[in-house]
Amino acid sequence: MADFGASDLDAFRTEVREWLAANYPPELRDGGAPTDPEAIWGGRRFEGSDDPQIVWMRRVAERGWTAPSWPKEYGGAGLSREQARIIEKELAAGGYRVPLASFGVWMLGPVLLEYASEEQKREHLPKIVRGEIRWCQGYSEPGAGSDLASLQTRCEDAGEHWKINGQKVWTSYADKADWCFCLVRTDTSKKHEGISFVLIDMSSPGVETRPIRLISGESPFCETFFNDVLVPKNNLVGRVNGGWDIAKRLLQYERQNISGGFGAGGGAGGVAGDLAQVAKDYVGTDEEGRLEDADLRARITRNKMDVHALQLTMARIAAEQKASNGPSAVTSIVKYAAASFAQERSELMVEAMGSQGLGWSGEGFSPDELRATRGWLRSKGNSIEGGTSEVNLNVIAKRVLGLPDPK
Amino acid sequence: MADFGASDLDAFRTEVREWLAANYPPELRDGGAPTDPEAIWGGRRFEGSDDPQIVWMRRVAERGWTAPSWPKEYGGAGLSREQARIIEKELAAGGYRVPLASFGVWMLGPVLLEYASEEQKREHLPKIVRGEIRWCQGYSEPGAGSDLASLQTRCEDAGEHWKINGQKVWTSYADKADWCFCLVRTDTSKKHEGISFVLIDMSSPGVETRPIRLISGESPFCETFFNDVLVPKNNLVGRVNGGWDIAKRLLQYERQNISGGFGAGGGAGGVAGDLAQVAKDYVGTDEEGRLEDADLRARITRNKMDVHALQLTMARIAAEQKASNGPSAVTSIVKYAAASFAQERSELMVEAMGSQGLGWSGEGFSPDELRATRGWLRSKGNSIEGGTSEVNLNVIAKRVLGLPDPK
Amino acid sequence: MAVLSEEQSMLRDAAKSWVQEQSPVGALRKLRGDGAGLGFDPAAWREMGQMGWAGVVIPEAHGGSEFGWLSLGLVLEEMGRTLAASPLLATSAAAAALTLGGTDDQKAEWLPKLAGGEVIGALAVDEGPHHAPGKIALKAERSAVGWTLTGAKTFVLDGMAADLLVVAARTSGQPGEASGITLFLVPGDAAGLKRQALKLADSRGAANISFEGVEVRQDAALAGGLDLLDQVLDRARALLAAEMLGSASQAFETTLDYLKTRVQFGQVIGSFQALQHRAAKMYVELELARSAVEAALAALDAQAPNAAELVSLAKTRAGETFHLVSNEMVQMHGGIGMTDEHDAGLYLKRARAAEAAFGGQAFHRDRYARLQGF
Amino acid sequence: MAVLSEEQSMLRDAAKSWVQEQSPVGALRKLRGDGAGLGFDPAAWREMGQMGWAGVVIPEAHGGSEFGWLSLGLVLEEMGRTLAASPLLATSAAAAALTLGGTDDQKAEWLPKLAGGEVIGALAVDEGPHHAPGKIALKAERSAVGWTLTGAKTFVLDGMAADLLVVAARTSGQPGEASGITLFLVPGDAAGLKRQALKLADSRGAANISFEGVEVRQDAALAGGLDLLDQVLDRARALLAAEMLGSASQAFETTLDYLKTRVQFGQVIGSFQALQHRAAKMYVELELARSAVEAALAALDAQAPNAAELVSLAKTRAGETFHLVSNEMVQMHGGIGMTDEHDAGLYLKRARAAEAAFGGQAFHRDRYARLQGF
Repeated sequence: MADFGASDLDAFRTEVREWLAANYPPELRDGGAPTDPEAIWGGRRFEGSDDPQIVWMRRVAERGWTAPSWPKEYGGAGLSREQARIIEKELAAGGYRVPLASFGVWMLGPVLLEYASEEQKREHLPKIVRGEIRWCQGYSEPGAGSDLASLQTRCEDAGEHWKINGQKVWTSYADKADWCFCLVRTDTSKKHEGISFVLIDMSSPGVETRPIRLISGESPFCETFFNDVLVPKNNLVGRVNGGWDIAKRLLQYERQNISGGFGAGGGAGGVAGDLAQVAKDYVGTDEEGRLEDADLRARITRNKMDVHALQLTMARIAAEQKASNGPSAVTSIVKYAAASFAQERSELMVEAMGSQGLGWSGEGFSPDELRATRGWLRSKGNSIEGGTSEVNLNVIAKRVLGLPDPK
Repeated sequence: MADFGASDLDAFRTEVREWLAANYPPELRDGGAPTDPEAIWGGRRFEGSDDPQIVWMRRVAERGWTAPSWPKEYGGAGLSREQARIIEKELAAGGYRVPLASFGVWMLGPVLLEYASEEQKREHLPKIVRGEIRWCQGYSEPGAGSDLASLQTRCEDAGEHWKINGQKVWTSYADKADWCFCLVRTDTSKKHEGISFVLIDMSSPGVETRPIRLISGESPFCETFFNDVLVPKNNLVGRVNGGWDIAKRLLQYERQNISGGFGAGGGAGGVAGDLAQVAKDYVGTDEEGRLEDADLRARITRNKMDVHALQLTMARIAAEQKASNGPSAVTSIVKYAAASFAQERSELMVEAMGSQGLGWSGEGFSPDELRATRGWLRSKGNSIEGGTSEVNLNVIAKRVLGLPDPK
Repeated sequence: MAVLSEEQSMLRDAAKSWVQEQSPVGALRKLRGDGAGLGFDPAAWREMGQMGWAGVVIPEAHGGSEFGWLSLGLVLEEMGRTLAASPLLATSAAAAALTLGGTDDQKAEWLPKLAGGEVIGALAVDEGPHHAPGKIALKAERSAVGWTLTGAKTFVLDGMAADLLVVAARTSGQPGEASGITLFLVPGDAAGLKRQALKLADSRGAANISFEGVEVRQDAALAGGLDLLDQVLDRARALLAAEMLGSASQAFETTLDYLKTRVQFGQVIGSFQALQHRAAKMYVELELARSAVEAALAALDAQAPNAAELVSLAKTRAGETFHLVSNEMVQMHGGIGMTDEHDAGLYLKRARAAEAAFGGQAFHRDRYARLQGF
Repeated sequence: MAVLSEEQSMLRDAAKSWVQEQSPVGALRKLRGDGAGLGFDPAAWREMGQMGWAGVVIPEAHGGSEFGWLSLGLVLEEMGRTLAASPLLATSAAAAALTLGGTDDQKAEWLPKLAGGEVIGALAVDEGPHHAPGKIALKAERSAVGWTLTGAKTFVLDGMAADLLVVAARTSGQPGEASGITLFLVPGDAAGLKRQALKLADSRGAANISFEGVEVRQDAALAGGLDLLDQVLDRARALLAAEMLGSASQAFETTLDYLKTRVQFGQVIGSFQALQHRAAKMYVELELARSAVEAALAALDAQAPNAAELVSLAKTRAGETFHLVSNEMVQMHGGIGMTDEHDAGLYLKRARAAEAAFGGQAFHRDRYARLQGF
């Protein structure tokens, strides 16, 4: 990577800004024509599509800017972290749609870069950058939630192939994904040391997905079944029984990704909007302009302050990491705090709306009200998915605070 | 015990009321002459005293009413539970001073009745009833707090006597007590099965007490040291190494006793007074008569509701126990809830008083204010003494809810 | 659990076995799928009527059993366990309005039908998203035959099914004033009365109802203003608190069972101390809530002077407890608790809807304080 | 921990080692025993003056180092760790009043002496048990030479030691009105000024001060009313929040050490999951508090428009965190934590006193909401 100075970065910023302005499809401007909301995830389904969102993704990908810091030989742009951040900021500042949302870019790519063979990198990374293949994550199983390493999906040697049998659960968008990065058991006599990391084409015979309906009515997750699924031998990443290290590293990327989304006090399921303003609209104010319900006002204020303190903490972590070029221990608190504040915010949102925040569908409720109800329900998953809050607290206690296990 | 009907109980109530009125020393009426506040605990120090409080204790004790339900042969009055409760209620309703406060009556006596030899009962029980001997409790040790059974005070066979060496801590009023009921280790090879229950005369050579100064400035507890203290063989209650059962039974009586004191939302250290009124006096009210600080008002209201719900729970437990003639599982929550509500009440009391609730001594603070500060500090012990809140929660989880220990 | 009379124990046991057999949680799922709009199964309601549940708080003279509010609370607690749907609460609250504020003629006309379950009653009080009995604006104006009602009511529990609506209206003064409120008996089929069914997250039946110049006779008015309304509401609140206590108890027990069976890291998760302490704290809350609920119901039976205070205490504690337990139910079940297939979501949704109905925790904390002059 | 400049790191390290060596917790115990009334050790204060701490927020032109509020916060955080007693906070707040509202003459007269620690300053604001800058009643009336001050101030931190008092007084209007407030510089030896030392639970120095017709010159007034007062108070609040953060951090670390060494039931108690989770939650609170405190101090240095909001956030979170941690410190230590011999009680007492000073959590939550128009 080139070593850029401040003035070089300014020049780069100008270049990015101009390129984005020149290449953004006019159909997408100012809210633009409705396009398939799934399109930003890319994948085989969109091959040959002229959906302007897909056009936009291809243009950005062509420059490698969907994964700007990945090496050029794998389709990235080979840029520095500062440059990558400039692209991110310019995209947000200019109000451009996200070119590509991708578990491949966020989670799989980084571990492939670290653990995969040269052949595997050349095969998979460019397709990720170009949004040609949409990936899903085959981790959790019905009996293996917080205790991920107790997973039971079997992977047996079948000569030319691996043969895979078992069931995954909580596979995000498995019904829409093209490939799956999957943890499987290659040795039943050991726990952590019997796990391998394999890549599975979801169009293989024997793969079946079944969407799970959540309490919020949505189905972003699936159950995924593998029945005698044959996978080419070279789709195993790293060494046989060496998958747990890759799994853990990938989880780090996942957590960063989940935590990153919480900055605005939202989190999956949270609805946008100023909680204080919603409360004023639904509850009313006194002659001094304060919320009429003083009890609710105090609790909303607490939540606003919680979220504010968390935002300051995330800014502090970024500054510390930049200064030290290393991870900050404080990162460990983000997921836990973000989940609990986002959940409380959602609770307060429906409480403020009163009976209007309890609708499910049909007349009598505005779209925002229905979104608030469902968002509140969806937010209950924030403290479960990607590591439960209980596991987060265990990790803080043991790894950060150094408290011992019981003898 | 006689089986009394309702009309008999009415007659008994009249009898009690008349006797109390006739026998209450006139000096004690209407606040009366100041007497030694220690006097209600009785003991050797007050032998021959003509303090009216001691006169009052002796008169009540003579009828066995200091331990009304104990058998007559041991100095009690042999009355039924209903009758005993009538005496209690009439004493409170008439505004009479407590005749006798006594760990002997509350804790030791009941276990002696169950576990002691006839000789031991005849020796100790009547002196307890008459307030002649003040007892203290030798349980906790510096290394044995919540884990009481890990106690190390050695008790060795020395022929005619037991020889005792070790240290107790948190011995309430050990510096004022005449005798001590004490847990000692008679077998070092076992944990629970190596503990015995012995009675020690505090005037024995080798006994030393040292008051512990608390954060509230008071010293109600002592460290107690035993150096080669010789105790007659027949001062061991029950069988050698059989003390743990007695210890646990006594703790039940202690917890009942501690919980009983929390009904009014007080608890050791809590100060009297209506929290809401104190807050109004120190914070002020708005035009509708509500506390000006809405945030504090909501929190005080929560605490008042907590205390109210606990009072209702205690009334329910009493009704259930009366109806079923057996213990109620709900009793398990009382100590935990009472401690946490009492502590919160003390916190709110000093918060309401603002800087006036932070005085330690001297000018600028009223006696009530200073009491609030020290009461707040003292209340921190509520969730530690007589079984920590953590242990309470463990007990609820395991014994009431049936949750298992880890494998 | 309060000490019960023999007839109360029998009623409770009968309710328990009927509910468990005839109206398990699956019954609510079925109703939800049907989307019939009533929010309950009319056949089940007929059975409840036959068992005399609708008459538990109605005087014997008018066809009820007069067992009282604590007794009815026992039934609702059992129904709460399985989230059993019925207009029993709403009907009993309407009956209370008649019993407390009706003339002999009004009582004779309506109470026997309510007691048998032939007539379904409901309370129409609120007009906005929050419970606010003081803010009633719906107008009642004198007319040739009696009164004309104009305005709209929101979130009327069992408002779609109701044959008889008890409507709080303003005969004078401005919203926010304590005087000028009167309760009216309005038949469900009155001209100018329009209902809009609400599809709520918890699948309970409710409606928004508009009154476009609804004419009622002179004798449709009940005697008593905001005070009567408050007494009627307190009965609805206490019943709802009892139902919530039942729901929360079941949610807790289901969770406790899961803690005892789910294995992670080679251990039953109920052996982890952090979860044990959280379970123990839920138990503490449940027992405190039970004491408050039973005391409130008993105080209504005794017409105790502090009944209002106890009702606000009961509704608050039942609300806090159900809030806590329903959240923990999802969290302690982990992923499975997030699925629609599991019951956790049903309890969670019911919790918030029941919290909001007839005043949430914040409303009742404030009311409790006001009643104590604080 | 904020990213520090080299000079800030040096200042922090110097403060840390001086405090640990020269002013451990034992120093406060000694002061408490002495009961000298000042609440700090004059010799220690002289050393702090020599190290330049009193000048950290004073402009270079007036003898200070002008390192700024974040820098001074680092020093106070270190002092908070051992509950080190000094009038540094009060003196720096008085200096802020001069810097922000003083004329060149006033600055030239006082700032160099404050910077060197020769003059101790203090803020005299509140007049009742609760922090209420809006409610100032102490009267300032025009006189022949300047102004006459009449009234009383309560709970003036370091009020016994102060050589220079910054007194908030009312020149017009009624208590509760925002206009009509002026800050006055009053020498500690002014005639008619009477001090009463307060013996506080946390052993910090404080006084009630009465002004019985105290005469000050025309040029004793600072420029700026309630706004100036608020800016000065925000500096005191942010410094106190930094000190509280240090105290809470030390209380937590001491408790964590105990969890790692105390054995019960054959286990180190820190291996019990319920305690582990509570410890982890304290860590979360501490880190959130740190972010808020550092952001508030940095905002004061940058004169950011949202500084007031950040200060209220910082004071609230530092207060909540110290409240929680000081309670847990006692509870997790069990019996030993209840003894005067152990430090837990000292942190507990300091926590509540610091929470109340310059506005508690409830005050600052309300202020934060008001600043956002809520």
